[in-house]
Parts: sequence; C-alpha cells; structure tokens
Amino acid sequence: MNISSSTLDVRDLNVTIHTPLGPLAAVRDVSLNVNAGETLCIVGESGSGKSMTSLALMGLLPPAATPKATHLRFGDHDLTAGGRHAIEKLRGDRIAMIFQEPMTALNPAWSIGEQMVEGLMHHKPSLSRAQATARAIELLDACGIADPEPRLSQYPHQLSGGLRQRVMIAMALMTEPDLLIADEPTTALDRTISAQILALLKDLQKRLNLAIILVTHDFDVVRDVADRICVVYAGQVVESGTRAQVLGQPAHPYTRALLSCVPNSDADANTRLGFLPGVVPSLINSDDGCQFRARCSLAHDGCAQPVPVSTEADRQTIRCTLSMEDINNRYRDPVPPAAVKAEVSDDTQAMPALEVKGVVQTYEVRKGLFGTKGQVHALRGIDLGVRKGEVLGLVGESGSGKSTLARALLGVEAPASGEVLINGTPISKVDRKRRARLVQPVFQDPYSSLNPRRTVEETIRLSLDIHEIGTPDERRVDVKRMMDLCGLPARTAANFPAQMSGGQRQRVAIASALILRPEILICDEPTSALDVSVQAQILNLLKDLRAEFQLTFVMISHDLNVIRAMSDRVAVMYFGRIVEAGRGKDLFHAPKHPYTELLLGKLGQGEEPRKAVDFPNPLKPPQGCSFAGRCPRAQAKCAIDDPRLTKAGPQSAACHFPT
Amino acid sequence: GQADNSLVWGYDTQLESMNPYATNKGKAQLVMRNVLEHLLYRTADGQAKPALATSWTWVDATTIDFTLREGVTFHNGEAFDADDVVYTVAQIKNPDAKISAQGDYKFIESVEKTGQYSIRMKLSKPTPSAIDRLSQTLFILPNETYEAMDAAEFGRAPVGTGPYKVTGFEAGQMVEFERNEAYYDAEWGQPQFDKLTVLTLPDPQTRLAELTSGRVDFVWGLSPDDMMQLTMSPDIETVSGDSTTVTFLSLDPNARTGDNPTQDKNVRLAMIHAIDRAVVGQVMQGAASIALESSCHPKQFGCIQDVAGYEYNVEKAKEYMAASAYPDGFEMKIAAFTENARIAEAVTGYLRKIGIEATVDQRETTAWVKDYFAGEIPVGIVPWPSNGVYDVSSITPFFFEEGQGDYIGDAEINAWFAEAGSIIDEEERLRLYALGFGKMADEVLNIPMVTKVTNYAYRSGLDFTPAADGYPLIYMAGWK
Amino acid sequence: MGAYFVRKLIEAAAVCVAVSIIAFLLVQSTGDLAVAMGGLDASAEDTARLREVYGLDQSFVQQYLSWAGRVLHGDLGQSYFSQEDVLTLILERLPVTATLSVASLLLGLLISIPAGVYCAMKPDGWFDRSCLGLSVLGQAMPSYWVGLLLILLFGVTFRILPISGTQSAASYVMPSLTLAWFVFPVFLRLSRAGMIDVLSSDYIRTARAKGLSERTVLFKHALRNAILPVVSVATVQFGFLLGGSIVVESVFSLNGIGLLAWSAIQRSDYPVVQAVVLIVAIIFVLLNVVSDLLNAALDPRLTSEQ
Amino acid sequence: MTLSSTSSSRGKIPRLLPARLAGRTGFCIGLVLLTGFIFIAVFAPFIAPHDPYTQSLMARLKPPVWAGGTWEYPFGTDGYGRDYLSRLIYGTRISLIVGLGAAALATVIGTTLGVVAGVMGGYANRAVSFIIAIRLALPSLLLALAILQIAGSGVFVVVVVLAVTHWDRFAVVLRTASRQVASQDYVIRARAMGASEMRILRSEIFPNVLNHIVIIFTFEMAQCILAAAALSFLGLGIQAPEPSWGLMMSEGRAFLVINPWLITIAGLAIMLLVLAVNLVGDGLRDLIVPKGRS
Ligand SMILES: Nc1ncnc2c1ncn2[C@@H]1O[C@H](COP(=O)(O)OP(=O)(O)OP(=O)(O)O)[C@@H](O)[C@H]1O
Ligand SMILES: Nc1ncnc2c1ncn2[C@@H]1O[C@H](COP(=O)(O)OP(=O)(O)OP(=O)(O)O)[C@@H](O)[C@H]1O
Ligand SMILES: [Mg+2]
Ligand SMILES: [Mg+2]
Ligand code: NI
Repeated sequence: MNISSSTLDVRDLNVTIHTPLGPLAAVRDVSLNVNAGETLCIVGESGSGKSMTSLALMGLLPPAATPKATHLRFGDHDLTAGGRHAIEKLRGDRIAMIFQEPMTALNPAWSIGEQMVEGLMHHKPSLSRAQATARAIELLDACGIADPEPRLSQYPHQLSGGLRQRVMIAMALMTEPDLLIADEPTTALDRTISAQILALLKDLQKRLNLAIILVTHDFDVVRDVADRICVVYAGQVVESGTRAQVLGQPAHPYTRALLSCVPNSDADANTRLGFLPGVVPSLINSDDGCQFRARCSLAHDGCAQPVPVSTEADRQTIRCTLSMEDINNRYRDPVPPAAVKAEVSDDTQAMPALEVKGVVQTYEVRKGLFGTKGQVHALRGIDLGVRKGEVLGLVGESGSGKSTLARALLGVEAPASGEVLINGTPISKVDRKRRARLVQPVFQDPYSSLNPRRTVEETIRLSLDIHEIGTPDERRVDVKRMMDLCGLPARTAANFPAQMSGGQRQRVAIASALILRPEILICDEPTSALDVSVQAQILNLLKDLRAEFQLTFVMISHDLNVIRAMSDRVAVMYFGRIVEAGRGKDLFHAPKHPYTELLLGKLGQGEEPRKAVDFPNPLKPPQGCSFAGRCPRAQAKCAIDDPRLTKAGPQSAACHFPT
Repeated sequence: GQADNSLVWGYDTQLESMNPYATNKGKAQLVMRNVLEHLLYRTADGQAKPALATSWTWVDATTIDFTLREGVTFHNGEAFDADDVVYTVAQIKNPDAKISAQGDYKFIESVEKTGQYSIRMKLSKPTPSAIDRLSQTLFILPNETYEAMDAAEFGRAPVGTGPYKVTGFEAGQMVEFERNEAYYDAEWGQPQFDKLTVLTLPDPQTRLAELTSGRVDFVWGLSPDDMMQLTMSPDIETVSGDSTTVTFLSLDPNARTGDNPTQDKNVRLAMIHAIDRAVVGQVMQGAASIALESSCHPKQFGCIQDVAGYEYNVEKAKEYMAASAYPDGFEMKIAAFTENARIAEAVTGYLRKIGIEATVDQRETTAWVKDYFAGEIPVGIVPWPSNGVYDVSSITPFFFEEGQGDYIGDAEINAWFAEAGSIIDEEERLRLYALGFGKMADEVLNIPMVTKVTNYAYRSGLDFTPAADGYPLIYMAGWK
Repeated sequence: MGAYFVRKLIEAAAVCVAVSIIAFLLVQSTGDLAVAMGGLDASAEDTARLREVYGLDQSFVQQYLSWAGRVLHGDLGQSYFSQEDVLTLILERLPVTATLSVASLLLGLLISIPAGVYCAMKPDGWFDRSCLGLSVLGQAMPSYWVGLLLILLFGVTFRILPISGTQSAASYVMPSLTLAWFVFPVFLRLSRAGMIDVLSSDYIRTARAKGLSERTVLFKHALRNAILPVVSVATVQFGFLLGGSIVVESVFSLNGIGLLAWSAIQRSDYPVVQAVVLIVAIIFVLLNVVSDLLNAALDPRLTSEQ
Repeated sequence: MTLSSTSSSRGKIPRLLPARLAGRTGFCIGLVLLTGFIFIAVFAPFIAPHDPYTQSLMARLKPPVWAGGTWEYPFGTDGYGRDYLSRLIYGTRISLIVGLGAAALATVIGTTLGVVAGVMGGYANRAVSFIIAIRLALPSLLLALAILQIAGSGVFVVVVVLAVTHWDRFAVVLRTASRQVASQDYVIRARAMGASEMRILRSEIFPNVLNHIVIIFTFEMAQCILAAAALSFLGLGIQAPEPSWGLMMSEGRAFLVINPWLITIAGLAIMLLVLAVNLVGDGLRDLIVPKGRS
C-alpha cells in the first residue's frame, strides 16, 4: 500500500452521537483510503453509518456527534491533530461533497449561478465574478447541461431533479477539488437519469483525476462504478477490497448473504431470492463484539469478543472471528432458493382476471380561487389484460402514471374515460364490498400505508370488521393465522406502526390485504422503501403467498430487477401510456422500444440518449410520440404521429421504429 | 395654565362636529356656547339675562317680542341682525334639514322680522318656560356664511358671535379657541383667557391623571372617589356643583314591554323599600346629592317632593316581596348607559338582597335611547338633565305624558300634566303637578332616585363658579 | 408574475365585496336607526322624516346597491351623527392608528427577529429558554392590562410619559410598547422555529459543504428563508393593528380608527361602521397581496408557473 | 390471549407517561395550574368566603390584607363593597365556561369546514377558502362588538360570538391536515377494503387529525379567554354584576390610583389561567406530535 500517493487516508475513525438514551456508536474504527482517480464505494444497509462517515470526513457532523480518528491525512496535510477545524479549511475547496436529495440540497432563494460562484469566490478571493461565472458555465456544460448560460439565472425549483443533481456536481467541482464525496447521489433519481449521472461522474473523474468516495446502498451502482468497495455494517467496515474481490468472491458472511438478496439478471418469477433474517441492530450502547452475530449463520461464542481485522495476501480485508478459509468451508446459503410453483395458463383465449380498456385519467389542477385551470394527463389511454394466476409487472419512471393506474385497478378512483373489468364485469358496477373481496392493494410507503392510530391487530382485522365476517373470536383467530403466514410474531399484535420496522409494516399491510382472500393483489412498489435484505424477505413472502392463495398479481415497480424477479409478463409505462408489453423473458432479452432499451441500459452502439431532456409536461402532452424528445432514434414522423401499441416480435411496442 | 393665561379643559364627551345642530348632546353644545350664542344666557344662579337679545316682552301667552343687540358682528365680520335669527329658525324648522333634535324647538312656531333689530316670536302653544329655554337653546347662525357652507363644513370651522373663536378643531379630539377681541360689551363681562382648549379625554382616570400631571387645567365629571383622591394634591381645588339632572328607575307598570313583574304593585313597593337611595346618591354622586321622592329636580317649578315617601327598609321590602306574585324572586335587567351603569349596578346589589336577580344591561347612549323610546326597556335608569330648564314641563312631557318615553300610561296623570304644561296660572299648575306626582308616588309608578352632582377640579388660582344647572359657562372664568 | 398578481387582486376584490355585504347586513340588523338619530325628544313624525331623508325606508337590497354604487365613486357617505364625510373621518384618524401600528410592528420585529435567530442558534440555551418563557408570558397577558400597568408605572408613579392623546411622539411610547409586547411572542416563535427549521435543512448543509463562512451561511442562506413566514405574518398582523387596536386605543384615549369604529358601533352610526369594516378589510386584503408579493420576491418558487 | 396482550401493552402508554412528563417543567406547571383553576371553579361556593354579589356600599374599597386590610376581606373589596376574593373565585367559572364553550363551538365550526374542504377538495375546498378569506378580512374584535351590540349580552351570546370569530385556525390547519391524511395510503386502502366514506371519515381521517384539533383547541381556548375579558373590559358581553375578570378590571379602572390592586389582581388571574392553558397546549404539542422521522 502506498500511503503517500493516497489522497485521503483515515484510520480508526469513530463517531459517537450523544442521544438521550445513551451514546450511539454510529461509526467505529473505520479505516479508509482513496487515491487520486479512484472510486471508493461505501455500501451498506440503511443506518449502517455511511452518511456519518462521509459527514465526519467533511467536518459537517451534527452538533451532538463527536468524531475521533487516530490518523487522518489528506494529501500532504496531516489533519490528525487539528480535528474538525483542520478539515474546515479544506472543506469546499480541496474536498467537495454532493448529497442525496437534489430537491432540497439547493437553496430555493438564490439563483443557480449565485450558488455556484459563491463558493469559488470565497476560496479564491482574487478571482473576478466574470471569471467565476465563466467557470460555472464551463462546468455546467461539462456536466451535460445543454445551453448552460441562461440556466445560471434560473432558480432550483425551475429545474428537474436530474438537472439539479448535475448542478450540484458542477457546483462541487468549481474549486477543482481533489476529493469528491457523494452521499447516495442517485438514490432519489430515476434509473435512467441515475445512469446518466453515474456516467457523468466517471467521465469527470477520468478527466480531473478525482478521488471519489461514493456512498450507496445500491449494488447496481457499485457494480457500475466502484474501483474499491467497503461494506459497512452497524458502523463497522466488515469487508473491503477491490470490486472484483468483494463482488466476485465475497468473503464475510454478511456480504455473502446480502449479495444473495439482490435480485439480478438471473432471477425470475419462479425462484426465491436469498435470505438474510432480522434487521440492523440498534447502535445505542452496543458492545464491542461482532455486530452481525445476531443475524449470522456462522455465529459462535467467540463473536461476542472484539473482532480482529484480517487481511490475507492479495485478498480483501474482513472483520470476522473466522478466517476466510473457515468461512468458505462452513458457509451455506441459509435457505436454499427453492422454486416457487405457480400455474399460469398460457392460454391467450382465457378470460382475463383483470382487463383495462382505454383508461384515461386526468386531474384538474387550479391555482387559487380564480386561478387558471389545467389538466394533468396522468393516464392517456391504457389497454391491458392480466390473466388469472399471473404476475404482471408494471415498470416506468416516476410520474409515468403507475400509481394512478393502480388506483383505477382498485376501483377506488373512477377513470375519466374507459373502464376496468374484473372477471368481465366493469369494476364501477361492482358493489363496494364485493369489489374489496376481489382486489386488494399493497402500497409503497410502509409509513403512510398503515393508520398510525391502529394496532397491528386492529389494522389486519379492519376488513373483517367492515365486512362483518365472523364473530369477534373467529376474527381474532383469523388475524393470528394471517400474521403467522406473513411472518409477524404474535407479540407484535398490540404494537402501533411506529413501533415496527419498515419490513414488518409491509408484512402487516400484506396480511391485511390478504385477510379477505382476494383474487387479485395490486402491489404498488411494495419494496422500494426497504433495504435489500428486507426487500428480499418481502419479495419471497409474496412469492410464497402467491402459491398459497392462487393470487393474481399486478406488481408495480420502477426497479427492473424487482420486476424481473417477480413477473411473468411485463408492461413498460411511459407518460401515461404502455409503450411495450410482453412476456418477461422476451422483453428483457430483446426489448423493442427504445425507452425499454434505455431502462435496461441496452441502447445500441452510438445511440446516446439526448442530453438531459425532461419528461414531457403532463399539463401539455406533446402531439407526437411522447418519447420523441429523448429518443435517439426519433425522426420527423415521431414528432407528429403518436404511435399505437402494435405487435413487435413476441411482444408489442408503441414505436414507429422498433428494434 | 395661569402663566400664559390659557386654559385646557379635560372634557368627557367627544365632539365630532362644532355645528350645534348636528348633535343633540347638551354636553357637546356646551362647548359650542363659546363660539355661538343664544338670544339669552343664564347666570350661574339660574336667571335668564340678555345676550344677543337685549330685551323682550310677552305680547300674549304665545307671542314674545325681542329687541336685538346692535353692533354685534360674527367672527368673520358678518353683521348680526334680525335676518340671522329668522334664518336660523327657518333652518331648524326646515323638514329636509339634517338636524338631529328638531323636537327641542317644537315650542317655537315661527319668527318674523319686525325691524332690523327686532323680531316677534310665535310659540306653538303657551310655554311658560320659553324664556328659560331660549337661554339654553337656539344658537344663532350667521345667515350669509352658513348659506355658503354645508353643515359639515360649518361643523369644522364654525362662525359665531361668541366670546371665543375656533382656531383649531380635531374631530373627536380637541377644539382650540382664541379670545374674540371684537366681543361686544356683554352683561356678564369679557372673555379672559388668551387661549382656551377643550381636550376630549373620555376616561375619567385619564382626565384625573392629566390634571395631576399638569397638561390639563380643568376637569369635570369626576366621581366622589376621584374628588377624595384629589384633596391630597395641594395645587388643585375641587368643587361640587349642582345640576338640574335627576335620575329615576323607570319601571313598566303598564306592561308596555309586555307582561313583567313590575306590573305588580307589591313588587314595586318591595323595590322602593329595598334601595337605600340616600346612600346610593352619596356614594355615586357625592354628599350634595339629594334622594328624591318625585322624579324631578326640587329646584324646578312644579316639582312636588312632598308626596308619599318610602323609607329604606329591607324587612318591609321582603314582606312586600313575599306578598307579591313572585315570592321566590325573579330575574331582572336594568338598562343603563354611561356612568349611570354604576348606579344601576348599586341597585342590583340592593335588589339581590330581596331575591331579585338583577343584572346591568349596559348600552351606548343612543342605543339606550332608541330602545327606550321604542318601548323595549322594562327597567332602566333614566337620567334627565332637563336641558337646564327650571320647570318640570321640561321633564313631564317626555316621560309622564303620552309620549314615546311614557311607560306609566296613566290617563289621569297624563291629563293633569298636559294641562299644567299648557297654562300660565302658577297656582293651578302647582295643584295639577301635585295631583300627578302624588299619584305617581302612591302607586310607585317609578322609583325616583337621586339628583346628580357635577364635580369639578382645577388648578388653584382659577376664578370659577359652578353653574347651578350643571352647565358651567367656562368663558366666564379667568385666572385670578 | 403579472398573472399571479392579477389573480391575487381578483381574489382580493371578491373578498372585499363579500365583506361589504356582511358589514351592511350586520349594521342593518341593529334596528331602526331613525329613532336613535332623532334623540330623546324626537316625535314619531320626526323619526319618520329622518327615515325618509336618509333613505332608511328602502329595501335592504336597494339600500345596499345605492350604497355600493356610491362607494365605487369614492363616496362613503356621511356620519349620521356629525354630518361629516366618513372618508374624512377615517382619513383623519388613520395617521394615528398607522403611526401606532408601524411603531409597534417595527419595535416588535426589531426585537424578536434577532432574538429568534439567536435562540435558534443555541436552542435550549439560557437565552432561548428565557426568550421562550417571556413569549409564553407575553401571550398570556391581556394587552389592556399591560397598558394599564404601564400607565400606573410611567404615567402615575414616575410621571415621565404622557398617558393619553397624541400630542407628542412621547404619547406613542406606551401604546406602542403595549402592542409590541403583544406581537413579540408571535414573531419570536416564528423566527425561531423558521430558523431552526432552515438551519437543519439540506441546503444549509450544502452551503457549509462549500466551506462558506458561518456568517455567510447564516445571513445569506438561512435568514432569508427563515423570515419568510415572519413576513407574511407581519403583514397580517399589520392589518390587524391597522384594523384598530380598539382596546389599546381606548386605554390610552388615542383617537384612531379603532376608537372611531367602537363608538360608531355603539351608536349604530351605519355609514361609519360600514366604511370602517370595508376599509379595514380592503387594507387587510391588500396587505395580504403585498405579503404575497413580498414572499414572491423573497421566494422565487411562488411566482413561476411550471 | 390476544386480548390480554392488547390490554397489557395498552397499559404501557400510561406507564410511559411519567417518563415523558419528566423534564417538561412547563407542561407540569401548566397542568397543575389548570387543575387548580378547574378545582376552584367547581368548588367555588365552598371556597369563596363571601357571596360575590353581596354589596355593602359602606364597606367599599377596602385594601387587600397586605396593603393594610383585614382578613375579613383578604383581597379587599371593590367599588360596591363586594368581597374581591370571592368575585375572583367565581370569575374562574365564567372564564373557564366561556373559554371551553367558545373553543368547543369554534372546533365544531372550523373542523367541519376544514375537513369538508380537505377531504372533498374541488369546489368545496374553494368555497371554504373563500369563507376563510372573508373571515380573516373581517376585523374580528369589531365583528364581535357589532354582533354583541345586536344580540345583546350574556354568557351564551359571548360564547357564540367568540366561536364565530375564532374558528378560522381550525379550518386552515384541518384543511391541510385532512387533505394530507386523505391522500395517505391507508385511507385508499380502507376504501379498497370497501369501507364507506362515512366510516373512512370517522375512523381513518378523524383520529389522525385529532392531535391538531387538541392543540388548536388549547390555543384558541386561551385566545377566547383573553378575548372575552377584552369584551368585558370594553363593557360588552358579560354584564355587571357578574363576577367576570374583564369586567372587574374595567370597574377597577375607576380606582386605578386609589386601589391599583383591583386591576392588578384580576389581570394576574387572567394571565395565570391563559398561561396554564398555553403551557398545557405547548406541552401537548410536544407530546402528541411525533418528531419528524428521519
Ligand atoms: N442526528 C442524529 N442523532 C441521533 N442519531 C443519529 C443522527 N443521525 C444519524 N443517527 C444514527 O446514526 C446511525 C448511522 O446513521 P447514518 O445516517 O450514517 O446511516 P446511513 O448508513 O447513511 O443510512 P441511510 O442509508 O439511511 O442514509 C443510525 O443508527 C442513525 O439512527
Ligand atoms: N390527485 C392528483 N392530482 C393531480 N395530479 C395528479 C394526481 N395524482 C397523480 N397526478 C399526476 O399524474 C401523473 C402520474 O402520477 P402517478 O403518481 O400515477 O405516477 P407514478 O408513476 O406512480 O410515479 P412514482 O413512481 O413517483 O410513484 C403525475 O404527473 C402526477 O403529478
Ligand atoms: Mg445516509
Ligand atoms: Mg407511484
Ligand atoms: Ni401538521
């Protein structure tokens, strides 16, 4: 290891947060080093201390937190003694940082230009404003913003999320820093945009010889950009090494289990995902032992002792009581990914369980009492069929109308035109209670989908109460059975949602949806707010229940991997339309619509998406193909003629020029 | 202050306009007397003396001839003569004029010019108190000037013949006067102050504090408690003056407001025995206050106080209550306005002792007046200033004869008082008034309360005599 | 921006019309005014005549329409009691109320914003605690009581300040203090909460990450966003204060709008009450528009139409 | 089994309460004060040494005991010779009744409008916005005075008048809150379960906006107590000889110099009661409103 060449070298960084319940060891004994031109990915589940680590490096910790490091070196500066103050001198100059939430990370009251130049002018007072502005324009251009100059006078709210994140990156690079710390820079963005941002970062790194520390929980991102990887768990680095080492031959039991949970391109609807039981423990008053031992299949008595860090020649570093050999010998996948059998008739003639015919949904928006009216075109003519027992995956960017469609399928919101048929009957004609026994939802946000004033038991029992099914005793028994099925311990029956973890809440939501034994389950991004390990648990649960209850599923997600892991058939939505639909296998293997290709990162050679062009305005839908603005293949026809969904290969696509 | 020969009067009433015909409030008109004059004025002890009229003779019961003063000019130089008087009367008699209190002038039928400085006034009926009234009402307007202005304009910059000229006016807040150097040789003397300011301070405590702090030289309308407090200040003199104002508790024996407990004579008897009127007068008005047996001021002609009297006797009151139709008591609201609410509140205390759950219903003056005349106030405190007129005919027509304010509704009393008000024969009048007030007392048709005392306080060194009618003419005062 | 402004104005106008109708209705239901105007000794004919002269015998709708028509021509009518032009009456008293409102508002803001900011920087410190305590106390003290205590102290005991009237600038000291004491808690809490909120926001972290000095972070990035709510509430409060601090004006015998309205209500001086309510509502609504504009100026998010 | 576990863990919440109360001095002080006032109001006849209405013009303006008075009248007597302490004690009743009554009525008006606007949206929302705008544009004290002038006096009228002028905050907050709650997924879920709109309103939306209601209730109650006192002070609303604190101050004003205690004590009483209500309200806000999750 060549220490002198590394841009940043940290050893034994500790961050303790003082909470009313006791000291919280958010980061403990973390050692990192990153070299110029290199990307270090810090990856781990939520709450594992990733952000605290990066904030500590910036000297931006909240007042309640105290950092401590035995060794802290940045370039030629030894910052060990200076602590926070020493770092503050470099902050914003040599070290720059970008944050997760592009919507809130820019000050709404100042123009982009002002916010970009002020940092530079602060650090280089000799620079004139004109020079600073010139640099800002140059960087915006470098960050893929077309026509950057007028942007400078715009305000953050006038830019889309993707653009804001580009501005954030450009802003961070104003002072030509040596190190860029990016805390989940793409988590809040759509997959397509996220890919562009990551590509941009890589490109800039190459050009500027930047050292980058990228914090993320997303293994797809890691796979894309990392040179080296640190896997953190409960504030500790459990494994670190090069990308090939950590992803290729994971050593630590945690890394192994975690990776098995990540849905990947091998996953399909008939296999279960990996399994990592439990959740991240509380870090308050935690002991010195291995934090992972409660969830570890290899845990033994020795794990309660302080854990040594071990490195074997040319291999990654791990923090485990066992040697890599031992782990290799003893590690078993905790639960073999058993196949799930579910019968789907391939009979195209059979009557679909759920059918959508020309559904259009518009929302009226109006500003103030006498404001101008506008119509948001949320759904612009959807045709879809879901066969009995099938899982239909619905994928699309944010704002494409997935949730709106879900509400229409549930019958809780009447579409502006068109209709939804359940077993051949229009859903609007089905009585409220009867409908409830046919379709039930599971929603995305585990916080907002449970009434905070009801206990778990009351929540699950609610439908029984509404439908007046059974005696109170029978209801209680039924609830208990449902909780068992969904993996909820009986002791949680009296808990309020605030006392449950996200995964548990989602289980409650599923239990309460299934207690009426519906035929169809509409899942609107059921796992997008959850960690991978928990996501795997929930997806597995859904897979199990599908077989158990003979369910028909509509599975909505913006995550292609989740869709791939769950669905028999897939429909891709864009701007209120289905742009491509077909069997999962076909669609993932050979996408026809350029948008699907973009999502899958499978655009042809030389087909670059247009520079940062936005989603069309739902208040004023364009005349021709709505994707034309972003499409690398768009031609004159596309701007005039709106393509309909037509057969293209085994699937169908709404494109004039399918692949 | 004395040093610069000026006076600041801390006044209790807001003046929205200095046009005397825009208001019917006696207290507001009092300020205007510095600017505009009547034909006659009244001395501190109550006699009518010449002002703009130098002499008068009764031609018959409804006709008076006046000789007007010559050589008088209004503040803007306009000369005063008979035309101004004729014009003024024509103005107030004009049915389209927005004049608030035409009723005050009902006794005048018309005025005709008999010479440049003489007029003949016709009365609408024999009015024994006409001369006295003319010393209290009928501000003479400058005909040419007034014609050229509108009423509101005149209200901001009035022009009169009086001893003081208006030099500044802030509606509702203050009026500034300057001595009228061209004032004629008046019977009462000449104005003394170089400057006179009337500053409105509606809150008594504020008036008091401003007096002690020296910003104000003269205040009135103080309570006995305030007076007590001021006796401690060495440089301040206090004096209590009389007034023609009486208060009585109006009841509704004739059920004008609908059925009510005061229809029951036993209830009325109980009430009048329950209230210690002497103490109320002393505490609320001051030592000079007189407890009344009849609802009129003893100084007024025809005010017969020698009628059936009722002592303060709670035991008796309780007996009457027990004998009444309401042995267990009842609830009662006493409507009152301004400082009379304090008398009302004291009354509630007495009535509660005999089982009448009385509360005060405090209204603003005009609201009270409106409801009282509309016949909606079964029990109320009525304060009646008689506009300073020394004759009971200035009170009876409003409350005890068939009028809007009559809650008694007794045909006999009505007839007696009506006749007494329209004849000149003094003995006959006295006989009739005795009959009327006698019956009112026997039947306890209302509860006469107390006379009002006007309390003044001012900086030592002021030569001031309180007026017997409660309307002091400040222009007559001066620094010693 | 233009469209935004126009929309706000139309809304404001509609509110004013509604308010004028309510004011008219309310005043009308106080009963027969002619009797009150006639005074103690008016006869039935007098009353009938007054009723006719003032058009009180017409139907409600007729009266309202003719009044509204006149108002649109700038004629608010005449007071029934002083024959004075109502507009003149109000304009005469407006300066008093306006001086008082501006003085107390400025006083309140000048104390509470710095205090609030300082509190937010060290939440739960001794300064923060005492400011909060003071504001809780301030909210609990009736303003007329504060006024009376001030009079007792400075007017009666020490005799250093005039206790009534508007003769000199000193006359405004106690009333302004009283009102400032009344608005202080509101502004303090708002600026404190706003600042705490903003200081924990992402963009402040961004600003710090740029290495800006703490002063720049505080004054350039935080303060502007933190005082947004204070600005809107301050304009609203200003509207309330202008609408007449009836109580304080009556305690200090200040001849302002509040006192005018109060006495007009008491004697059902229709034209004055109607006009005051209408004008106060217009001022309030306009101030709201101003507040919106101010907010829009400070917060660019509000104006652009996406 | 489920039942017992339910009750046992429900029991956890009260047990948690003392822990949550610790360190909230303000809330505790407020609670103690408020309980004290309620106690005084309920047991006024047993606590008050004299009848609050009985006058004795001969024994008027007695100073309080610490300013040279006697224990016969600990706080002295007022301008009509009534025992000041007894009036103060009975005044607690009026203040509490008016405050609670007005705030309760305002809650009903404001919550109804707010929830209707928030849940129904569209035209209902715009109509309610308009009503709120009008209400805010109308000067409330003037409005109250005008209504009182028309409707007369008495506790009931005061309660109604104050409610009419104090509902706006409920409407504004509850509109936002209920709109936010109505868009929560659990409401959509309940709808999908076949719950009727009434049921959704009653058992999904209402319980989740209740905390807002409670907090605004305490705030408005304090405001109503102050406003009622201000009305009395101006001579409208509650009428003499009722022992209302505002009225007592108004009457005491005539003796500002002779006996300043008359206004000082009544003012202190108002201040303490309002303080108590506000402290309880602030405390409840901290207790009920969960800190933002993050
Ligand atoms: N201000 C704070 N006060 C108390 N505890 C905190 C604070 N901020 C973070 N923590 C705790 O510190 C621990 C580490 O948090 P951190 O934000 O670094 O996690 P993370 O890995 O970034 O998670 P995520 O993926 O959710 O961003 C967590 O247990 C968290 O609850
Ligand atoms: N109630 C509503 N009123 C107005 N516009 C709405 C409403 N609901 C949805 N929309 C709009 O309809 C469009 C589609 O929204 P929808 O929530 O269905 O998208 P989505 O694909 O589910 O997005 P996400 O991935 O962010 O959940 C968006 O432009 C959204 O702003
Ligand atoms: Mg984080
Ligand atoms: Mg969605
Ligand atoms: Ni809220």
